[in-house]
Amino acid sequence: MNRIAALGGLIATLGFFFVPVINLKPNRLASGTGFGLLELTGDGRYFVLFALALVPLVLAFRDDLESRGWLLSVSGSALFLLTLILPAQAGVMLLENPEPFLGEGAFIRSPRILPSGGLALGLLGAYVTLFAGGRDLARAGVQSWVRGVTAWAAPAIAALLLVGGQFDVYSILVEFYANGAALQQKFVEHLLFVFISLAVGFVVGVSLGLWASRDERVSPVILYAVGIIQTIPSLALFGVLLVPLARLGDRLFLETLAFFGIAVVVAVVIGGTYYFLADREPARLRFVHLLATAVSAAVPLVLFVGIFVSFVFRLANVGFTSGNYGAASNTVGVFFVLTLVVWLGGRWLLKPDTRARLISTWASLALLAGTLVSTVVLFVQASGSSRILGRVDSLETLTIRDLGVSGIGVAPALIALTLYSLLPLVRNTYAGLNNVDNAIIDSGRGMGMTPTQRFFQIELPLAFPVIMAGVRNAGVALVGIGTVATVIGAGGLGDFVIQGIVNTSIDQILLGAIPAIALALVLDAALRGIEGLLTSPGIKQVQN
Amino acid sequence: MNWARVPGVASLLWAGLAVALLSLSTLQVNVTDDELREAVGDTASFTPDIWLPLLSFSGSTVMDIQSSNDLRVLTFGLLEANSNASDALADPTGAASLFWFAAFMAVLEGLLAFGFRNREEKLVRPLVRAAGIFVVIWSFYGHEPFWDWMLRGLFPTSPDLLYNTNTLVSLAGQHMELVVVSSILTITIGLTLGISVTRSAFREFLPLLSDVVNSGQTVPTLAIIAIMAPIIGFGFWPAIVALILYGLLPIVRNTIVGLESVDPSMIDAAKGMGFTPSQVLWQIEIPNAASIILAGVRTSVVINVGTAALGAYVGSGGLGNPIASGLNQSINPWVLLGALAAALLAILLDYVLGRVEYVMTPRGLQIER
Amino acid sequence: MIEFQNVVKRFPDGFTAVKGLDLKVRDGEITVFIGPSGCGKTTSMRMVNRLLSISEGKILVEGRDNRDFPAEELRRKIGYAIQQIGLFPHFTVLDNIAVVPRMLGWDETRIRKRVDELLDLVGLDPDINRDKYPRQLSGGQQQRVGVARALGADPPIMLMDEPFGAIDPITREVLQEEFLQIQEEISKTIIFVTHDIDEAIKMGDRIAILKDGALVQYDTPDTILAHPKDRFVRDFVGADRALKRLGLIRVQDLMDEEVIPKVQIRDDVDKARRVIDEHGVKSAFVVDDENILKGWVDVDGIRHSPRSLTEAMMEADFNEIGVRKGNTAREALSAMVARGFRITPVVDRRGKLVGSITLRALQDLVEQDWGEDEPQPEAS
Amino acid sequence: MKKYIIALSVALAALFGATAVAQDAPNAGDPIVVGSKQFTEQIVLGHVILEALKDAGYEVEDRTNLGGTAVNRDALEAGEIDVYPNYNGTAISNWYRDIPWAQEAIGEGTSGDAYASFATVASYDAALFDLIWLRPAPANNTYALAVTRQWSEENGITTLPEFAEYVNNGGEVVLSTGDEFAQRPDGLPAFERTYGFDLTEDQLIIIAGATPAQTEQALFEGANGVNVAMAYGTDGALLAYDFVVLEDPDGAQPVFQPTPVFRGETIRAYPEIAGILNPIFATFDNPTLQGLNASVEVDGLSPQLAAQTYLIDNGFIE
Repeated sequence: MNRIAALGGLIATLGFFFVPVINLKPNRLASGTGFGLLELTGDGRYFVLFALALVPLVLAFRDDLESRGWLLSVSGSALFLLTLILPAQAGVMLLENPEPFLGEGAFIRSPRILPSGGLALGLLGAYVTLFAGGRDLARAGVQSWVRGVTAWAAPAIAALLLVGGQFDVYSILVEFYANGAALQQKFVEHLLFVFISLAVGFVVGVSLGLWASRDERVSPVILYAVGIIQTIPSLALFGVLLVPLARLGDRLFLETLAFFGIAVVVAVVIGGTYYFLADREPARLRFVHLLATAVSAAVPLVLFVGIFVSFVFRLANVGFTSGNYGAASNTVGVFFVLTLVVWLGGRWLLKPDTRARLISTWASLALLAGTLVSTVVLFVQASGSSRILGRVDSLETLTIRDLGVSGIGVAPALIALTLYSLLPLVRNTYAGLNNVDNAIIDSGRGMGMTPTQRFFQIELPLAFPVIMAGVRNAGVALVGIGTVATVIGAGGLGDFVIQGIVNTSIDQILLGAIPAIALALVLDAALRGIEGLLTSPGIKQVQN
Repeated sequence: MNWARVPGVASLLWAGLAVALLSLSTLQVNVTDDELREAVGDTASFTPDIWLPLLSFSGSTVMDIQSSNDLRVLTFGLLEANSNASDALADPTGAASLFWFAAFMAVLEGLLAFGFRNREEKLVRPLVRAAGIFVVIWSFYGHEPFWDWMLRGLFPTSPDLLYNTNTLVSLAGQHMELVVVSSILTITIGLTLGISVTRSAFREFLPLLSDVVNSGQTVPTLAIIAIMAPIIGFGFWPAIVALILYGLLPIVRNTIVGLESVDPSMIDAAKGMGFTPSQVLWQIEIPNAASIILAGVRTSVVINVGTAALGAYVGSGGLGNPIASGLNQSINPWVLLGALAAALLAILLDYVLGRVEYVMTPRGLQIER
Repeated sequence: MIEFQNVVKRFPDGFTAVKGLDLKVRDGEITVFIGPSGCGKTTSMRMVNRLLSISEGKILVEGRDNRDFPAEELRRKIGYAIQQIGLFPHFTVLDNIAVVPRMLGWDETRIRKRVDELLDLVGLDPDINRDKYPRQLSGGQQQRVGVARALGADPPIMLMDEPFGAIDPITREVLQEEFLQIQEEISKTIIFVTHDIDEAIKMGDRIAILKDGALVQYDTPDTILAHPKDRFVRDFVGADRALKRLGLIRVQDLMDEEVIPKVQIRDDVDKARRVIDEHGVKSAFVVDDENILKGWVDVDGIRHSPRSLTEAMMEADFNEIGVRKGNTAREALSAMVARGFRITPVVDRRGKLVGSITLRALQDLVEQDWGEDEPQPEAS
Repeated sequence: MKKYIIALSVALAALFGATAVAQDAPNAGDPIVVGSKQFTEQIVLGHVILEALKDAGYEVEDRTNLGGTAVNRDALEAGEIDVYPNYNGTAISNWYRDIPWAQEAIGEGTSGDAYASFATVASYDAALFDLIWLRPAPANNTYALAVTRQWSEENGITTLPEFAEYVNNGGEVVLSTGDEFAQRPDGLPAFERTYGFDLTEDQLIIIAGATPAQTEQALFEGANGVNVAMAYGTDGALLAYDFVVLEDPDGAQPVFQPTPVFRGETIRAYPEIAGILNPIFATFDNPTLQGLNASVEVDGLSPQLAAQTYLIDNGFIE
């Protein structure tokens, strides 16, 4: 007996029985009246759903694995699709003449159909059933790709129907059609600040992790520090960053530049004395000295990187969202995608050190160059926009705020997100590099590999999967935290969520939430894919 | 390198804190916040006394009838306590002052460091230290003149410093209430799920569960809270539900991982010796998985502190309130006040739980830090 | 040619692992470093390719101080195989073996040729194994690949740190045999670290016994077994070293080529009796015109049929009764014990009688060991 | 085979890039960038400005829904945007709050007096930040008390004085409000001071951090006997729920009149803009704005569409 299937059927059935499937709202704001599957008027086809919900419960008791698996997959898919389709049809009928269903004095203006709990439970039940079916098929030894197809058939069809406008009656889509353009802009924004901060975080985190794994004296310090950062609530971190950044924003660029110079000098001096004294100092003092060097060097570095990155973000944001530079930004996109496709595709399809492989490598390099060039072009164009340095007339009056750094806005978001991305990256890099078998490194040395060769040919490839796992965690987390960044005016998908709360409009909330979820899932999948392609099969076997 | 292990250092630190508090008490500061001035007069000294109700009443839940004056009353009561604290120092029999507390801790740590060096310290010292630090920091939440003074230093020109609708300590109280309630529920649910799917009877549900829980992680926190709000209604409960949903992952995952990582041969041996399944679970598996499970609990609670801050947007109160309204009305002092308090609370809880985790891990499995 | 000149290794924590090591490693020989754990054998070896720095003294490689070479360059021309094999799991077998050649910038075709011949050498079918990953191979195969990798760029010198340590006894035997054969062909200068005395005796052309970072004895296995320098060495090589030594000595070293009690198959019985008498043995070997061993004749046989030798002799195949030059004394001894002879014929491949080996000779050998032992009690 | 595909794609990309780069000469003539805050009315007003200017042949760029007050203000000062709709009340209570001399200079009642407050912020902004306030709309999007039409007709109450009288005569009142409005001195207390009534604690239902949308919903659903709700003067929901907003004749609340605020440079570069926008904003009284907001908040039109239709219906654009 397959109890998972039974569970799935149970969820769906109970959902249909006790929870309203759709909710008829007299207008966008007012909360409407819910309709259980039973209350839906019209012909008996809604009972088909009940039947379908009960099917897995029955199938669960069959014994033959394979046939059970197939039946479950089929019924699950059917349940999935019908749970979406039938209520939509019911909704259409309700909307034709809503008055009788709404209470007295209901203010009816462009009423809507809000998909409700029952529908969600139905889908959940369908998912569980599909899961159970897939598991049976797996145990019956059906190839993985066949299972993949069966599992994804229903969602694919649903997607087609969605595009075909089958579900347009659902309020979330009504909302989408109303705000599509705005959504697109916010989405790009979100994508941008997640990517940029992930990229910066990657560089910083990996190098920190590297340092930690190289010097066991600093490793506790570094790991503890990033750990602390992680515990700080996102909202709080935004708040804490607000004040210093606001102050920084007021500074003149030239002042800051001067300070930067001084800080660099100081760092150089401290570092210099470190190397000058290196042998004469006692070990512990030397360690403290080393840390001091790192910190003093970090100050100007962070300052500079912070300003630079937020300026780049501003350029990118103008370039990608303003539409005036559509062609150029599209070029960047196309080049980028092509680079990935050619490079990964080459690695994946072509045998190593064959001619084709070589060509694909060169091609991807060329494309990469193309990406960079077109990006530069885009930025040059964007920097012409009044939104970059609009007010500035002379270098003297140029403030840091003009460069995009201020307490409110995207700068704190970028910094906070970067900080949050550190823990998984540092931790995984550290773990990954530390877990490389010493014997392997030793034989590497024994064969006369230089430290660089050892790092790039042995340690990095072996630690790669672990590091990538870190990148994935960080990425998914950032997409989530990114939605909070709206409260400090960083924009992104969070805007819809917050406004949705303010207007008590659940559609608007979902309009922000669903793309965010989708983005997180896609990002995760994409990174998994890259990880899979770039990991040597020699170490993949043991992973799973 | 690890100073925490050097005997006596802790007690020295405590002594230092005591001295600091003593000198603090001599400092007279101008009170700028209006309500505060009403309460304590133009100048106040903060002789922080111990202020320890863990949870205040949840001051602001939807549709719960409550006067705005209550808050004031609470505030006054609190502030009176502060203002009297200076007398308390003059006459040691008065309200327990943090100064005496720190001094006491210094002595206690000293005793533990030298007296108990080898006995029981793994159990006693971490807890004592954690408790002590918690009391000190928590007490500072109650001392508005302190925050007033600090914010005044940072924002000399700003007319409003302290959050005007609620006291910091009651906000922190609401916050703790959210965290505690949700954490208790989360832990119960998470452990039950985690344990049951690792029993042979329900093992087939394990992949399903981990699949669901993992994908749950991709839903943005803010989104969960926001979606819950219109469904459940604004206030305390949507936040709680969101907190539970979001805090579940680390606990379930770590419970599963922890239990799975217990050496099967050990379980086998136990069965061989005639343990009943429940004995195997409670005497073999749980103790050996304890450290991992507790790590999960710790993570989950800390996440909850962060998520609870977002509760402000659905009217569940907490330290997110000053941040949110500060951002709305662009009053930076409020933002900073809430942010610092929230961050402090998170770090504090993380530390305390860390010690608890360390203590509750069976001696044999403890890794020296 | 590797030469240790008063080499000292001091570790940061003050522990001195090697205290003034002095020895020459001969070209084309396997020199075994052996000793109880912590005796500094591995340390000494790892200083040769400067995986460890030398505190005092110097190590000459090919006549030059090994610190004159850049460390990497030095290591690239010294093969290196270790107990934990240390194959790169993310490289294919080919890539693993090709590591050093690639670093030396060989062109791919040459590398592939080299890899294939190496795989053949270590007894792995190139076409099957070239593109496998280490984790797809058995322990023995992995170790073979390890050796092949060490030989990758055909280095004149090889360092092997218990290369067969982690493998089950039977496979180890096989690998040892194979490696000895390989060494026959390639005759590298090899430093071979082990803690197993039998392996040392089997593999080593010379054995260096170390104790507490100092060289106790450095000599051929035979001499070490014959003349252990002191109680430590004696205990270390074990009580049965006499037998071990018999296993080490070849028949050719003991056999007597002049005095052979033999009779032509055409001679008469009296000749046989006379031969037996004058050699003071119980039996004589019977050979034909090409001096091929046909069998033997003894006094009883003569007494039974005093007429013709052919009737008196015992015919036998030379393989049954004779031993070869190449056999060990140990085998000769067991042959005698098996047939109750005091003397055993030594024959060559075609059965030609080339000499004889007597129980007395073995006795003398053993006695002489003891004899030389008694006088020196706890020396050094 | 594969290598051909690759080569092809490379060529394609290169071609594409070339064309794109060729087309995109650096932007001819900076567009007028329109920002706005993140709530419905602001976004709608932003789109009104956008549509109007676009129709008048300007190159415009949409940055509505940019961020909170501070974000827009920073963006405007930094020249990142050229214009956004602002409220005089906001400027006084948020922007000049941090400037001590301004607190001295701006007299007590100013914020409640439409003209005085406008004059103050307009002159200060022009002088200090070179920001030009156009003519304000008559609408006033301030804190207000809303009641159901039914209730107001039964008790004949349409203004706050009447409401005060009703309260003082011991009328049945349950006010649903957010804590901020209830406790800010310029919130509910200001009403009570000005019109001389006092709501006891059990006449209040305080929802922490509640927005008007929420309190209005509470009133609409009549939960806990709520019959008065905190509201903003121009909320769309007021129309949707058919509520009556009690008038505030004595200006107890700061006046929040929506007004386009431009960067000086922009308005000097295109002075005729004022002539285009002033008449439009002149038509925005509370009901009109309520209608506009409602069409977005209640009917779910896109702000852009709402603005466009309004302008077309009133013949400002074709």
